[in-house]
Amino acid sequence: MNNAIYAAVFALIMGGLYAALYYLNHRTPVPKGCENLKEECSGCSISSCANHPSQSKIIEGE
Amino acid sequence: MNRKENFIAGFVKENPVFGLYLGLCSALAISTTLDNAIGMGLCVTLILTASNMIISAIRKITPDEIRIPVYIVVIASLVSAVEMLMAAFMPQLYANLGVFISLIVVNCIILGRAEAFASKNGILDSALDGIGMGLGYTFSLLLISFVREFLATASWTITNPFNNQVILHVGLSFLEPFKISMFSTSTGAFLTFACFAALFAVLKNKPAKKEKKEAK
Amino acid sequence: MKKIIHLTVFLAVVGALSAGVLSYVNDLTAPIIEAQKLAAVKESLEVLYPGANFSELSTEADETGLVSAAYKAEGKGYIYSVQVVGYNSSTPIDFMMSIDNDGTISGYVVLTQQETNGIGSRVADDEFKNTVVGKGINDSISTLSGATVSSTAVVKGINAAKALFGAQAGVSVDTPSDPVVTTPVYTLSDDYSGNSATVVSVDGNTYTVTSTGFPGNSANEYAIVVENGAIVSVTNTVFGDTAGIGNPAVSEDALSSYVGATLTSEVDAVSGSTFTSKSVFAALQAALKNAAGESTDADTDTGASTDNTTVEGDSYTATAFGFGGDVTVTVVLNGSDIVDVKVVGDKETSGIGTNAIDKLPAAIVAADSADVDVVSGATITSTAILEAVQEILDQAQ
Amino acid sequence: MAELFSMAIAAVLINNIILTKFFGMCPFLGVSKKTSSAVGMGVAVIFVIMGASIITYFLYHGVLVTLGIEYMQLITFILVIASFVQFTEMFIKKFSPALYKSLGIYLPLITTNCAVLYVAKDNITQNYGFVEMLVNSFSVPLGFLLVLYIFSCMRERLDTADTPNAWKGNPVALVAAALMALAFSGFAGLV
Repeated sequence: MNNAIYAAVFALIMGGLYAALYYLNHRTPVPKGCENLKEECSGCSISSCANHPSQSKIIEGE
Repeated sequence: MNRKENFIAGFVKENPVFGLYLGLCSALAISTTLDNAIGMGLCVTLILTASNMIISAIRKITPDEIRIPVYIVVIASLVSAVEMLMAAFMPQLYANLGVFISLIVVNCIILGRAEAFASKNGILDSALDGIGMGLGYTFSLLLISFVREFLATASWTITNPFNNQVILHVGLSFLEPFKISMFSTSTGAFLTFACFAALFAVLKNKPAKKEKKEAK
Repeated sequence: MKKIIHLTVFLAVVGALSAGVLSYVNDLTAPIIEAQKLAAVKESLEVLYPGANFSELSTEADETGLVSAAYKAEGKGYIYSVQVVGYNSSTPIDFMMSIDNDGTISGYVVLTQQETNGIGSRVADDEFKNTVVGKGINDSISTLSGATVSSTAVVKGINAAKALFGAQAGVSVDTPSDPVVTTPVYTLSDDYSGNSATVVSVDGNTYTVTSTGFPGNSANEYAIVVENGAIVSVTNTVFGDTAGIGNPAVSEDALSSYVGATLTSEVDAVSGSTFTSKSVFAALQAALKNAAGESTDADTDTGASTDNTTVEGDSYTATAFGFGGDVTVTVVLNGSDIVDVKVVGDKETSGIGTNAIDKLPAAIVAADSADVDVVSGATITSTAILEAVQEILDQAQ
Repeated sequence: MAELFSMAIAAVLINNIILTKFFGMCPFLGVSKKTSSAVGMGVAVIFVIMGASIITYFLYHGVLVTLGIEYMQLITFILVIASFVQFTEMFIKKFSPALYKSLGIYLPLITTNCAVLYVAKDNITQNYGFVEMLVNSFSVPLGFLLVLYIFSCMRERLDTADTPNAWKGNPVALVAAALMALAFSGFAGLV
């Protein structure tokens, strides 16, 4: 049953890495001149995209 | 919003495929036959319902900042599990749908519903939303494949995915010489889809429209 | 900082939980999936080891990538499914072979192949199978002369399976050198009647000779200079064989290697272009014989030196009704081998039926049967010709 | 060499990822309204597919196979793709604002672009060697860029065309896509 333990540990690392990167990325400020990029995105209906209007409030909630 | 309205919205008004253009990859690729459409549709419904329920259940403990990553992990595990179960119990369907099963992970509908609905509503509502949206998706797949399978083969066939027995076969043999095999290719998929999209656009804006333009 | 740890740990835990669930589902479904995979190939496996218990093995140790699946037959041996690309690059040759636990190749079955009919397709015939089955894993397997490309590919596949067997059964296997190509020895005194060599003209000691290479292709023409019963020079003046395949056999290098050859000399064929090489030999032979004052075999047989095609064998004639009238077909048979087909049908529509008269004979010779595609647009004449040929073949048997 | 070349041609023209396999339909319809955004998206996709494919290739053969946990393939791949996108976005935000300005907006969308996951999986299922994997991971998104670009050019023209109301926008664009798929099917005998 080592198998399951390997899998769990591996997923633990991958998941942790992703969460850390995701958070760090969203804390990194957007460079100058790019603040309005999101408004420029005429976009599609994919609401999970970070450019979608419904996503704008996530990080400010700190 | 009452539950019934919510449930029905998935079919026409908020139809994920024709109205919102979500989940198109699989909708176009596997809508060649009714069998594939049913299999894929039910698969998506199952995963959507389950993911909606899980995400709704953990919505209070999920840190807001990493909502999306959590959803992705949950959905990916659900899809992997369903993939393995399908390979074991419905091998023929699994072989037909192939890589599209794994690609349900990135199906915009599932992540979209998790984000837009399940993260804000209770488990029961989320489950109903999942079933409604899933059936709406299935319904769209069925529409496309109904047209495509008939135009390409002049018949409709439905088989039982568990044992490969043909349940229903409707063939109009006198139309056999006139079948258009192009409709089983990607051109046919785009064309059929375009017609339905136009038709749904008409239905959606019905009250606002004076002049009705039936899509062919 | 605390925040980031909290977030990271949360997602890590979600990931680990998912992994746990997946591993459980995997344990549950893996045996079923395995059984299903086996059921799909069981029929083919049963052919090699009837009634054995099979399990699938990994092909990870196969470095060549040719072995697509490996199975163990409990207590009996191993089965390997191999795909190699032979002459036909779009459809690989798909075969299965079994190696007993003691290291003897006990079975060889070709499942699918689309190699050239009668040439590369021989790798699926018993002739080749018999040279494979019964060999130990350290014995080398010879390729088929005349079907070098296809059989070399198959032998490579067999060697890959042998190497994998070595790894899986824990037996040491000699790394086989590349397939042994048994180059057949040709001498200029051999019988090349199939190539229909004809001396077209003689100018001093320069002989212009035509001979066909690959069956169905048009004839090659050579200018050959003979002095004192030996070849002084050979040049290819007209090339009618398959471009890209036959060419090496008539390259300057290849042709210059025949300088000095006499009627008893051994000559080397260019591998991969055996058919064209043989047409060279036939031409050389004809020129040498002519120089020695003999006429070629063929000439004495038909007694018509003006006749462009000279053949050895029995000639049959049959008629069938075409589009405009009778079509007369003359077939020359050498055993069951169709050596030559001639069609006379002057009542057929020019440009339509005549199309079939022009094209079909070569196709029939190449296929060695009347089972060839009709010439589209000239179906009636084609059918008539094929009917006549079939009648002759039936008679001759 | 010739084999790799014909493999690339096949991936770009014959088995085009959008027109024959339908992967990446969301950005195909969503980001094709302007030529500039189509090119930006296409380039971002090439970059992400290359990067993610290389990482997943090594993780699969190095870790998953070694540990015997191939069933973790899907979850690993999606996490790698998502992490890679996050990392890239963070990196170019910090070090190359200019690049961020042109590509940044397309990166988040790529996480849910099935083309990326498909290529990563395809490299494994086709049993590609390292070089073949690189060629495949470059030529597939190149085909994506090509078709996205052509399609965006068509859509810019379609915008000014007089289309019946019901067909305005996506429906007529899909008809254009159908014709494009038909045209591309002519490449079928090329390799």
